[in-house]
Amino acid sequence: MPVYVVKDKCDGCKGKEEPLCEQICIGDLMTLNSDTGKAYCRSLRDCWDCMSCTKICPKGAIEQRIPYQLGYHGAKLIPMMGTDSITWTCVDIDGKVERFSFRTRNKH
Amino acid sequence: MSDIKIGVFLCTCEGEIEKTIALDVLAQEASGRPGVVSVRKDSCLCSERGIGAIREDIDKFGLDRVLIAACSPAMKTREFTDLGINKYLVERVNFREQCSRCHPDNSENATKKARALLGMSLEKIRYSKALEPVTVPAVKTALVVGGGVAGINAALDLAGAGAEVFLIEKNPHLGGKVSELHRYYPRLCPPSCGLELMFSKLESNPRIHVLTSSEVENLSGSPGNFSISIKTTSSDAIKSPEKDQVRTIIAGAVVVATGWEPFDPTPLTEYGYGRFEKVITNLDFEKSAREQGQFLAQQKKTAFIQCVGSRDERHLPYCSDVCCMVSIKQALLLKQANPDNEVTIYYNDIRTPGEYEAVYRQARASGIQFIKGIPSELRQDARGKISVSVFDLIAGERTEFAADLVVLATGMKASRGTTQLKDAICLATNKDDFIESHLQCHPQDSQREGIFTAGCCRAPMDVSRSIESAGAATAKALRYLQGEIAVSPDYPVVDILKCDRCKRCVEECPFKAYSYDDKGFPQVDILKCRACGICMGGCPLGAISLGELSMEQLSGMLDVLDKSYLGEDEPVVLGFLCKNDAYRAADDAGLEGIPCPSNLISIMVPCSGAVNAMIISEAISKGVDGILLAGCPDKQCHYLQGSALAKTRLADVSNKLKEMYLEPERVRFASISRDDPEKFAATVKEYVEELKQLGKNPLRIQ
Amino acid sequence: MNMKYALYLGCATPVKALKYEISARNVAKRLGIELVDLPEFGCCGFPVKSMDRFAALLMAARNLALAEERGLDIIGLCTGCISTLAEARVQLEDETLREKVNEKLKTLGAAEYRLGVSVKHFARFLHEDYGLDALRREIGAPLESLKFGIHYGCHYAKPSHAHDCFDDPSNPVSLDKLIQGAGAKTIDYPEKNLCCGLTIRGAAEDLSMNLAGEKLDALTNRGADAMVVACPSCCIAYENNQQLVGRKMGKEFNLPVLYFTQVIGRALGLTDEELAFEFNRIKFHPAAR
Amino acid sequence: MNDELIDGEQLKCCFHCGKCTSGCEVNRIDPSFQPHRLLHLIGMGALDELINGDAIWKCTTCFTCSERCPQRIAVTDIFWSLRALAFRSCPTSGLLSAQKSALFKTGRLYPATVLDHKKREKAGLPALSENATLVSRIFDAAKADR
Repeated sequence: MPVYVVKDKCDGCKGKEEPLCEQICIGDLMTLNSDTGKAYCRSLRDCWDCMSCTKICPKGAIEQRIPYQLGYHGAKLIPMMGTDSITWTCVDIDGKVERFSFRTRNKH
Repeated sequence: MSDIKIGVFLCTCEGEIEKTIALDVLAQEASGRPGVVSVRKDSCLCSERGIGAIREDIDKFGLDRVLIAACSPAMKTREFTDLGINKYLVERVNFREQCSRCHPDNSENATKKARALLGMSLEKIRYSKALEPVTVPAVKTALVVGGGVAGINAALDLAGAGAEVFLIEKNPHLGGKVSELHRYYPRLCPPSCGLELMFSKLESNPRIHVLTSSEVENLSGSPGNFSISIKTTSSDAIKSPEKDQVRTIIAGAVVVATGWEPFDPTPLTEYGYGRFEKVITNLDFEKSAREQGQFLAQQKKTAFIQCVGSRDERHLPYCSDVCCMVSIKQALLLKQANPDNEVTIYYNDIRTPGEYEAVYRQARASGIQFIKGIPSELRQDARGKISVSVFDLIAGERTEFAADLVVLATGMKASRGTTQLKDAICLATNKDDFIESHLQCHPQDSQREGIFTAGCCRAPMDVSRSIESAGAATAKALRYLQGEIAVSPDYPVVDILKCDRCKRCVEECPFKAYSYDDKGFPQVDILKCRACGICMGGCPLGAISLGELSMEQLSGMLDVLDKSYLGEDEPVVLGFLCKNDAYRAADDAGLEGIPCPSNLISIMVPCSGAVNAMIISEAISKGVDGILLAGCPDKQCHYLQGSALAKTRLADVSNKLKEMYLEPERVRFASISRDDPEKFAATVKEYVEELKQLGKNPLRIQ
Repeated sequence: MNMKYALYLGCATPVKALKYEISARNVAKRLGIELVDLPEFGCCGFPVKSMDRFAALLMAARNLALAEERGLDIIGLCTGCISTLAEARVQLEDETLREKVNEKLKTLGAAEYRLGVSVKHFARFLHEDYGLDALRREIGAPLESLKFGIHYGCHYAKPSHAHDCFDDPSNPVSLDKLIQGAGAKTIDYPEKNLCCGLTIRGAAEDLSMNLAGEKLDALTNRGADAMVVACPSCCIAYENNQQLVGRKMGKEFNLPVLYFTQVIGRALGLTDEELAFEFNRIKFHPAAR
Repeated sequence: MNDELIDGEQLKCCFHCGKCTSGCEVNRIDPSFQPHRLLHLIGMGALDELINGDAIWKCTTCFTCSERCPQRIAVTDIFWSLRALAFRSCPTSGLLSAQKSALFKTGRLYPATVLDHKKREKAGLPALSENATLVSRIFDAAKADR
């Protein structure tokens, strides 16, 4: 179950060349639609659900659809990045919310 | 970091601060903090004695960082700048305006807040770096674009101050619109005498190089060293070299004086300009008066219609500034040439500020009729006379006038030259196509550093104000013509190890200060940069930091802030306040004793646009209950789009919070004017109440 | 060129101005323009503007939607109707207003309006779409030696934004050009923009008569063979009321008032019956000159 | 919609140049009709006086004022709105009642008489359709959420 780009939120990273999701995607799947200026995943079935793009998107425009092995429809996994931390919000199919904060090694 | 030596100085402000805040307790605590090697309390740090004490401690303890907890950092900047230590290693903590003064009745909470502030500043100062101004070499040559009265005067003033000046003009001759005039106002003297004097001064000044029939093709480089290519098209003009020659001029500063163009009243078909022979514009009038000896004396019944096209939402929405005086001048000339001429001026409002009022009075005294009321339509009768029918608003009745000549007082619009130049050198223009400036405080600046405006390319103005504006532009330009330019080291630095070259900073910089280096990384032109930090706020990777406020400092401050400093049940609001407006308003709230909840911890930022969404997210993640991002009202933003961008970014965070099943209200933007401390206090109060209703941030660690 | 249009008659033309309707239909036929009658068309909304402006807009919108449903653009004969429909068309570009109007149209059982209709006066259509050159090629009997005073009528080109600024509102020329295309001369007179005054006939009769009289006087003095109009209301003001106006001003007028379609039709070679000259109260006898 | 035009920002932008009155053909003949003054009165809150007076009925709706107003004030439309207000406050008042009854009874401002129908038939013109209730139905729909 791959990523989903919310078109209203995506601003193509303004530079209009290589958006951040394109740069970070290890499978080289994300790219910019040159007509709309919005990002999209060019091969959904190849997505590994690594969520790198979700994490890096400055507009919060990329959502992750959780694969059924892990969650099923309705379950959500939402990252929020700080400079040296990441906070995950996990929602299971019953709507139960849990949050985890971690230090990352991004710092300085 | 282990070997840093911080000196903490606490000021009682002649006992005032200490009345509310337990400074001794805080001093005691501070002395135990890592890196702190000295703590001193003084009754007046900004006095000569106080400064002496700081210097003494710096020597005695070998301090390399100084933390001053006293009044607002916006105050006493001069006293605390030169302490014998790099000024970027001096940190100020706002104990007075934003602590003791705004919570005078709650000593306990004021002390708790002061403790939190002090802790954050101690963390921030650990990452401070010594910075020195950068000196950039600059040429002593200036370029003036436009050889009208403004451009000529700018060239003369610049050369008079010692600069080499290239004055370029797209027409084959100098003089601009002024050379088409018959008389100046208010003195009614001929423009030729002034112009000839200016021309001879230009001729005789070896530092001024005039290029006529020349236009700017493009401009690159930065202030101090602009590289401008100039194309010269024909060879028939004085001093102009060969045909179609392109040359490059290196100039430290540019003065744009591309002038104006007359509004063409043809679209106002009701007045029949172009259809009726005896309907002319004020500029046609000048031409006829100059070229036909008897023109003025021949007229018998002349009508002037004011505001033709000006103050008209369908044409020029602005007042063109000069038309009232132009018509009064022309009416007076007619009356002088033929006292029997029944000159009538149909006006809407007569605008003759300052000395010009005397001319208006003279016009009235001379028997010129002024009728308040604008004709709606002109009709030409069989004899070729123009019948003017107007409702006289003062008399309350219709009057008719059969005129021999009707002069339409048409206004000024931006010239084609301005439009061309704006494209060639990337200048912003306003909605009326004049060159955009901060009209209120920096009228002579354009939106690009090192490029200034003089005369009507900025707004409609008359000859005397054009000349004046040329002087103002010159004074501003001289900073870039001294051989070198000193730049304050506040500019942003891009960490290219983190940068992913997404170009957001390049796109969002309001001053177009970013370009790419040879590897495609963004690099800032420190001469164009105004250190607003909008790039720092926008970088998705947090790779950009300002000299005086880095991402790591902000992050560190968030880490050490005790999110329960007022107790478990009190919300903590982190305020990022822009230094030009909101922070000053907060200070004023303190000075004026407007009570403000002690739940707000404020951090001064150069612009609300400098606050990165990652910092806001991180603050929420680390348990802050609410974020208040306060900037200028949109149109007043000192950095043009800072507030607007900040709002967009905040909306993104707010959306994210909603997705996370957190309350989107935990982030808020407020527009606070510099002079509105009441609004600031009210906003904070209201927000704190709202956050109490929302309850504690679930991410706050117990 | 698509030459099939919905003919919007309004309520004055088919009752008060048969000569206009007949001549217009015959001119259109002669030029190969198909005019379709939509029996469902109702009032344009103009008279209702003085009672309920939203109701007026609804009426206009309903007519626009009707034509749109058939895939036809609208051609009209009355300047008042056309101006009202055209203005509604511009107003409805506002999405919120359009949604509100469409909601109401639904409750009335009418189709929704989706911005897909153009609205033009027949004269504007001839000038803009059919084309002056094409018209000139069809002229078989040019009206040389005739001199007409054109009365446009206020709503012919105003409000200009409603009519896409197709003609100069202060000095309109399109109708002059059509009549000149028919071979006749037109008079350029300063009173050209005067209103016929019919709309205030009920409220201020004297005023209304004075306005009409001024123009009749101006054209009579300039030796016009006839006045040419493009709106049934103006015709009522100048033709039906001509005697009354004359009596009021102490003058005797005898100025024929023709519809532009009658003039063009004549130049196209149509017969007097086809142009319904019998209905003209003040007889037009150009031959007498 | 009525109130929007009368209270709107647009009207407040009037700077009293008098171009509307200067160009008004009605004013030329009847000097008591002064559009600029009427606009000013609205601004001063004298709506009642306007609605009850006969000035607003003198406008021919020729659009000259709207067309030339430098502040783009839709003067003609404002008069229509005033008339509509007057109508709403007193639907039976003289001036509109004849028009109203024709419209509401027949759906047409100019009702077709038997003679008219015959004339049309004779001339070979299509018969006029009757949609007598349309106007009142539209009025009801427009009023529905007021």
